[in-house]
Amino acid sequence: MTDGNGTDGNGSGVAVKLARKDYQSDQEVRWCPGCGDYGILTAIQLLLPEIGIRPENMVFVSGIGCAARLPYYMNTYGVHSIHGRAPAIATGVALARPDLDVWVIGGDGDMLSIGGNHLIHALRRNVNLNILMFNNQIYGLTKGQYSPTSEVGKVTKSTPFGSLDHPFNPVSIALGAEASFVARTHDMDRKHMTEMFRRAQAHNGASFVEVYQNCNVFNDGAFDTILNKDARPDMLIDLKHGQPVKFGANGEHGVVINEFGEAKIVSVADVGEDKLVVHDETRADPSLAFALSRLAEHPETPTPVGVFRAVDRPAYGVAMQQQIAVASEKSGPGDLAGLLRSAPTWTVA
Amino acid sequence: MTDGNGTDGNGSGVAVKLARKDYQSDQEVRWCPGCGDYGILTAIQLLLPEIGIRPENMVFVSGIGCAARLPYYMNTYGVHSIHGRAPAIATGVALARPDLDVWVIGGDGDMLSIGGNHLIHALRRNVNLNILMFNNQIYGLTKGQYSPTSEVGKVTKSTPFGSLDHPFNPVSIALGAEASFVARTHDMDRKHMTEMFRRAQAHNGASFVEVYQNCNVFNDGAFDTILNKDARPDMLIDLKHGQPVKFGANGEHGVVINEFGEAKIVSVADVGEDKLVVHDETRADPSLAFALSRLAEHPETPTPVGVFRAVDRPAYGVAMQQQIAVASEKSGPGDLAGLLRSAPTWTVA
Amino acid sequence: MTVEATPARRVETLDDVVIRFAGDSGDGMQLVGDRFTELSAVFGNDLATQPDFPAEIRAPAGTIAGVSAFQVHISDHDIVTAGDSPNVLVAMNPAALKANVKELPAGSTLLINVDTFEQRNLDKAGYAQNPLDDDSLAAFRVYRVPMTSITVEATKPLGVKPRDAERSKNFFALGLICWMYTRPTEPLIDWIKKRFANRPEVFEANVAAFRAGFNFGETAELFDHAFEVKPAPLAPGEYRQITGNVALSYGLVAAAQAAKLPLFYASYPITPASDILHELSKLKNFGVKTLQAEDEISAAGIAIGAAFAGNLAITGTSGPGVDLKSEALGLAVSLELPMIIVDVQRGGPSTGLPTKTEQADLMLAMYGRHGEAPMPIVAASSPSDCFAAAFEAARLALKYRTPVMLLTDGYLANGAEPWVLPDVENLADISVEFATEPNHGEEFWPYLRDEETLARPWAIPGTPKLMHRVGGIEKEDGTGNISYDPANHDKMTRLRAAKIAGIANDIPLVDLDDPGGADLLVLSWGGTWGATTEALRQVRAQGKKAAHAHLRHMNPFPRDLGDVLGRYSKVLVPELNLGQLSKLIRAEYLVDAKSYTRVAGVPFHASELVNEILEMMKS
Amino acid sequence: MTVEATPARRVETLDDVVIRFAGDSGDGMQLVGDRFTELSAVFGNDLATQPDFPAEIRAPAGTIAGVSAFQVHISDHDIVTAGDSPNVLVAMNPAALKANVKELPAGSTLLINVDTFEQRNLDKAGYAQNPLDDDSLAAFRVYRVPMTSITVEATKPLGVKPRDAERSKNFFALGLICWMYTRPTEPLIDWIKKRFANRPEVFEANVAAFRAGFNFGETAELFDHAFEVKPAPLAPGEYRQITGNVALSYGLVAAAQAAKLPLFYASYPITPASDILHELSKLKNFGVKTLQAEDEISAAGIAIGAAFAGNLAITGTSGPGVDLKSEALGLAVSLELPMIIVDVQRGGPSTGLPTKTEQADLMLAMYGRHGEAPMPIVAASSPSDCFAAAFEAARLALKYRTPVMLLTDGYLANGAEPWVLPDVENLADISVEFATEPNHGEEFWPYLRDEETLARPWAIPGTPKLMHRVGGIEKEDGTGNISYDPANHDKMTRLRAAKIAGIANDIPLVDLDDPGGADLLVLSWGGTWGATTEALRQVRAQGKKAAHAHLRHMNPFPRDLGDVLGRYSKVLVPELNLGQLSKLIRAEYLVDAKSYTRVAGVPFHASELVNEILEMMKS
Ligand SMILES: Cc1ncc(C[n+]2csc(CCOP(=O)(O)OP(=O)(O)O)c2C)c(N)n1
Ligand SMILES: Cc1ncc(C[n+]2csc(CCOP(=O)(O)OP(=O)(O)O)c2C)c(N)n1
Ligand code: SF4
Ligand code: SF4
Ligand SMILES: [Mg+2]
Ligand SMILES: [Mg+2]
Repeated sequence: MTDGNGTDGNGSGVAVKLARKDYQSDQEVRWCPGCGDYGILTAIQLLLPEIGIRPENMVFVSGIGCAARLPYYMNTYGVHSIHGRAPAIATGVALARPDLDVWVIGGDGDMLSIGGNHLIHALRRNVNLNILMFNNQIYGLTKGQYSPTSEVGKVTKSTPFGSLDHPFNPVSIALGAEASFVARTHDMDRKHMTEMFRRAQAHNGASFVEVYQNCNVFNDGAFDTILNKDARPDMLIDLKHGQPVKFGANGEHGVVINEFGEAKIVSVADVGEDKLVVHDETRADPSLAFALSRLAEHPETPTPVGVFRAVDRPAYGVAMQQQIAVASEKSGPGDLAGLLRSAPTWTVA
Repeated sequence: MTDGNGTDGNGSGVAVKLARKDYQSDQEVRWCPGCGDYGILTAIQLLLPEIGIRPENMVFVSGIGCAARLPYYMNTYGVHSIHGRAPAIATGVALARPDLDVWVIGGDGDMLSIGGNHLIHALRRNVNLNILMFNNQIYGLTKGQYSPTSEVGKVTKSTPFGSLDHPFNPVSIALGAEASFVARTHDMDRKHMTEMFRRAQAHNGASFVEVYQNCNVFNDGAFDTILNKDARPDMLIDLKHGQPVKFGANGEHGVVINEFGEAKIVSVADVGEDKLVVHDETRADPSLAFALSRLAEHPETPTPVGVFRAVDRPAYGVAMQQQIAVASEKSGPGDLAGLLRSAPTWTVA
Repeated sequence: MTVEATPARRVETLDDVVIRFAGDSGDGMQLVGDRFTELSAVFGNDLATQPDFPAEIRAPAGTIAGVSAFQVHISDHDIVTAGDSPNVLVAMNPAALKANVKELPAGSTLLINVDTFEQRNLDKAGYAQNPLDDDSLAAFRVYRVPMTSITVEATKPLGVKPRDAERSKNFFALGLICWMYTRPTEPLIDWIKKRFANRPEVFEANVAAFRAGFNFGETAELFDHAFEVKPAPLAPGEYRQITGNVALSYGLVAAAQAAKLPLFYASYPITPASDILHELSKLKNFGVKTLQAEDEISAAGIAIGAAFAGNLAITGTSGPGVDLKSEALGLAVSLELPMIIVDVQRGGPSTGLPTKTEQADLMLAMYGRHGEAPMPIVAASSPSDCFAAAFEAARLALKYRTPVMLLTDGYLANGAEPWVLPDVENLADISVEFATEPNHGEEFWPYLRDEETLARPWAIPGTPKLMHRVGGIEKEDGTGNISYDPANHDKMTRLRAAKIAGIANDIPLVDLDDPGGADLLVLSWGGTWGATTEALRQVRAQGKKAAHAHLRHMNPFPRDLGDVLGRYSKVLVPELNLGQLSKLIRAEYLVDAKSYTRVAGVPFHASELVNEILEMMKS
Repeated sequence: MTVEATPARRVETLDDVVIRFAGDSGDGMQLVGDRFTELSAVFGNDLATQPDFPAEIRAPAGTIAGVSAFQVHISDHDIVTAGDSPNVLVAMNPAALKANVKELPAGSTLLINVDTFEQRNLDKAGYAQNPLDDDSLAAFRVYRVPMTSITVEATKPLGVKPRDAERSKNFFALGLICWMYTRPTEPLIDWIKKRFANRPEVFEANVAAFRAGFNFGETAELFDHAFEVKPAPLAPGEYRQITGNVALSYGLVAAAQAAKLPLFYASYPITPASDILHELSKLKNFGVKTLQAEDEISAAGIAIGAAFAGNLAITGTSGPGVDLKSEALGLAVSLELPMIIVDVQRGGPSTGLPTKTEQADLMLAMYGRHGEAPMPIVAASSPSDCFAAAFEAARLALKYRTPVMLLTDGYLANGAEPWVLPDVENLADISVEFATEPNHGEEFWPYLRDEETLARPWAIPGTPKLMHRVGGIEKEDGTGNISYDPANHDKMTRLRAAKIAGIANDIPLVDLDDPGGADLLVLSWGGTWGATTEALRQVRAQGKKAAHAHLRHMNPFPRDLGDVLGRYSKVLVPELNLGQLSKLIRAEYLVDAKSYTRVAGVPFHASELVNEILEMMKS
């Protein structure tokens, strides 16, 4: 992650404040009208000038899918790669150039189906990547097959009789994969998205953000039960570090941890405020984050959004640099002629 | 999973009890002298006659690695496939033929590195497989590179300056992947192994068993701190369903769940027996199992073995059969001539 | 009552016509294209169609990228292509006009929905000025029809809101075309009724729009007469229309029945192969098992497992997926298990042009695995031929215990044509015996081969006494035990090669179409059959002599291919790649084949092949 | 004091000798083989070695599968192979004898550790009866030496326990061989000292064993005299021994320095390529970054990312890994980024023979990607040549912004030979310029090509004003924006092909070795250089005329290859596959090349090639 001063010293000496347009490419944005991806793109493009890293120091890497088209719309460096491989390619960029700010964009199929292995390994390695997974619980680009996050029994083109697969809970699998930063947000709340993306970018190491995103063509309203305006107070649990986990219009619902370490929803009136679990993103042990992640069995039950986990762990790229620095320190800069002579030599006159 | 009657009706009408030799192939077992794999093989070959499924109804599928050689030594059907793909190939076998008892054997590299994606998807789908992962925290067959379960800083052929990758906790990742059965055992205790394998086989759906295995050539003693005879009482936490989680020669150590849902080791004397968490494999919510899995950050700390989680969920193969049965019920057996005429037809005389 | 052409009206008869419906993705062009095709099929024309989807998810309405088109070729004689270029273009908006007009030959007809030609749409299409106002369309017969407004008018009585009413304008266009080409209208109205049974208002609106279009043709002074294309004298039989992907799916089902085996299809969605998965997943009552895997490698692995377990196992994908399956296919070659890999080829390399067609995976099918890993290759030549090709692939896979690569392409997959329904009662029996007994004294040797086919026994789990292990490490000839013996490896490598090469004795000779006296041979394969065949018809129509051979088996080749090639002084190989088949036959037979290639994501035009052939005859 | 040959003793001089040390995996044969090789190198012989590991993890001691061997060829003249078969076999146990004796020509020498020839070992080796008791070894000069017991005796004074003492028996064998071939002993003793510095007891035991072996030769009546192989008149220069994998690793480091770029090597372990990862991971102080990825696909992806970011990016593997990388390599072709893929070929298909050598991935390198995805291919011809081949691969990748396939094989990877150290001060400058400014007015067009090379600009992140997006979808010529335009796709496909084909103008002409008057040309490539060269020497030694051309560039071919082939009436292409290069040149040049193939996991014997060449001359 590079530090930006929020200004673009354009040679002229006069510092010019970066603006949204500095991050917008000349390519026409092409998603279906009404697609949730538009809102996410906007949130990103409005946030970046604030963060102030110059466009040339940013790289957006994606796989294939509707979500994965996003890099084309960013006036940064970008790679629209192949299906599922973005986390690997981005790892190469980030490790080759720790000075860059590297973002990974993809859908639920791209990152959890074909790309699942690269994702979990990037997370455990803690490569310095900002990974945004747009979860619309469907394959959009290929016109509507179920995805690893689709609920059981989902009727799609490839499952006319309903799907049989138990879905992944993206937050749970990320935590199981030793992720150091895990958050969830949704395309209906730009303010919240912006905050999550800001946090993800600021985190050293791999940050994983699940973004609930509406595919209004092939899976419209997948998140309505929790996201429509009236439902939200009772269905969205906004996690806040250091605060008791409460929700509801008047905070009437809360979350407690039972004797089995499970997060349970209770009425605050019944149990009393002090029994509520106080959220702590920074626990070394991911158990609390994991327990909270189970509240969203599927988006019909109250669902936590916000930062589940944010702990410090050496970023892979930094550690890699250090090893090189230490080695060069110890053995001096590499001497090729010497290297060739690292085995016994003899001379023929 | 097939039911066996434990007898081999060899045409003669006389029922012959199945014995170890019925499961031993004629191939000479070839692992390094002293390898932990020998003990695991023995445990399996001694257990199978007890379970009594006839050898011809069993299939052992493996990828590539030392562990993956095991199928050659079983007088059953077997596929020694390619690196990482065993869970996928076994899925094909199990879904094509739900009547068979299918086992998947592989190492930590085979299943968590190159094969990670197939493993987590087999687990979430709950395909009826008995998956045994021999975890020696090293690549044995390729002569000693670190693996996804190797501790940070491990010096190996490919990491002469020490590895940088934060390892996976196999039990945690399996739980994060929605596994319905997860257990851990080790190659030093045949009785315990046998019990875990028996449970795994009996489970409907995907069962995942992590087996700590000593590679005495490339990673000797990786588990000594917890497995050597004197250490075991204080370092192995034997999980027992329905019982408080206790360990130590005289049960002096115990495990409690704190207010953050984290499993913590305590002195029973200090907290009192009744504060200890009572293990329950069958919780619908995997949070308890996950919390317990975190006790084994790496095998220097007291490490739980036994069954972490065992819950009922429809096995994929069964559900698939049902869909077919229902459809045939509803639309009658497929009529090809009719199918060809599912679109308007016209006749040219 | 239904619309009837007044007997009085004058009607001009045509041999054939090529119509292209073009509009915005949202305008329902594929739908009306399909309807018109079906009407014409039932009417008895021969026909061929070619849809052209935008590659974008859904590009912004009104833009060029958002244009969706459907071309249909109807005729009173046997045809083999959807036509090089349309005689009639229906353009629902400026973008549709701009995107398609350049392919229109002078003199052809343009039906334009003038309502859409206002500034916003012209800008989106990138028209500096309105093409209706300048003479840029002078070369065409242009009909300006206010399709939207008339549709809205026609549906008002039904109380449909204008915004909804507009949606029916595609049926207006269809009605107009149906009048122009005197199509029967009842079947269409019945279809609308069925389709929108549970949405009566939509049904009524569409019918009203359709009739309005039909009547517009009838009453407007615009058209001095209509046309007709008489039924074609097709071979007798029961026909239906079918696309390549559906035909392929049915071919697999037929093969499974003929082999008396359960069908297992494992796949990961990818354009243009996904529809095979969609189609087969509907057929649960056929006992068909389908699985959407987590990726292509898994799908290939699942198929291998299902094959080992005794199913007819198939995995289908397109180029990128074949890349990923390479290692697993090498295993399948080494395990010598029956299995089919379907590659619906699309534009490459990499993501390339996902919705376009190409033939550039032939070399991948031949050589896309490390080591010596030969595999038979079968290629389909037309949409309906995908049925027979799939059946043949299954026959070879089962008989020779080998993975077989089945090549189709985006054009075949989505294109449609009439198809004489095969007699499913008399499908060839392609069933094979599972091994049931030890084959070497008391022992079972999994690699003890059949002398004739060199196929190894297929012993499936559950069979007593035949327990065995197979793997990717080199196996001892016969026993199948791991063997590192050098001589054995050389022997097994040559045995695997000989087994596949031997298939040449089990496939038909080159089907050669030579009018006699030709010294030029056109050698084609796969999806270019239609364009090549049409080109040769035109060449011969000019009294020129040229022979044609079209290949179904790409590996091994028919055993007489070398002789056949030897008989001609000139060999032309047209391909939608940079000359892959041509390389193979040059290497195999040392013939100086000339390759004509185009890699534009679209089928050949018969005309360009005609020119090429005539050129080559001159030289 | 050190052991000295008594001046008096008789010594017979030989031109060259081939010695094979064979024993159990646990017996340390590779170690003594290496030692003997180094002694001979420093002594000034020319030499070549060929280790032969068991494929098993560690097969049971005493079994055939557990036998590990090391063959070394030393001579007083320039040699190019490790020798077809040994003149001297050291057999440490019955299994070692059984596994190797069949390759021994009559009259050769056998040094047998008789202590191990008791029943248990004979059984394990599968000897019905003791070969020392029957006449099965009659054809050889057999020396029965109680190596174990003498070693134990010799080390007793040091108070070493017998079980430990036995371990030193390999040094006894080495001592004996050193006496037989009059090698200098000091360097060896110094080496033992260094190696076991912190385990004095082991050091002493090994030295004692070594001396015992040397003295045994000196004093035992067995041998009537010793031999010597004089130094070879090698080209002057500073020499070292090097294996292919190490040479390749150093070649990459050298290329990175010559290109002034950081080196990034991403790989997943696989035999026989793993040592490249091991070697490079030691070089952190060279700024070399290495990453052990979760699989080969990831490794390829990481390399692509590193290349985009401006590093010299390499991913290395063997056949199965290349299969898996196929899709990613297609992306690299489409992105037109510089990158190297190393394929250390091993026996295939599938897992095949992991520790054996083969040349069967050439077609995979050429065609193993869907669509038209051409890639340059460079092949190394000897262990030390891997250095130059790696450097050349880097030069082409950087200059033409393309992935380059670098082919070596298991034989080159593990084989060793003396190597004249290159002058690293004067390495060719292969650095390229990153783009720094807009190249189209105010805009930056990532696909605006260099007219001469057709390479596109390499603009790396961090460069102001050059922000751009690249992807696998077809790109508009110049701008690189997504384009579905048919004509553009055809153009880009041909441009990508032309760029690679154009490299032919930037590589050397065929290096043809023709003594004059030959009408037979032997065309070889890659790791068979040694055997082919030796074969031609032998053929010419018989006064016969034959020409030899060995290829380094497999795609594109040298631009004069067609002419060269045309000059010979007979072309023989020997390959360790079923004729892959021969297919390529037949297709390209329509020459009726005859292919001679062997797919046994082992290098060619010069002798078999000699026979083949002579046969072909007759015909
Ligand atoms: C190797 C490969 N396999 C399959 C595909 C086809 N494909 C493209 S995107 C996609 C999945 C899209 O779903 P998702 O990742 O959730 O993204 P979304 O479109 O929903 O945003 C698939 C299967 C491909 N392009 N490459
Ligand atoms: C595609 C592919 N990549 C790499 C290899 C090389 N390889 C074989 S086994 C293995 C890993 C072995 O480690 P593990 O899976 O832990 O098994 P173990 O030997 O430790 O039992 C590797 C990298 C291979 N055979 N195939
Ligand atoms: S298909 Fe769905 S996800 Fe894709 S662009 Fe359209 S609405 Fe968005
Ligand atoms: S290398 Fe290790 S794991 Fe493999 S067989 Fe030897 S001891 Fe066992
Ligand atoms: Mg999605
Ligand atoms: Mg391991």
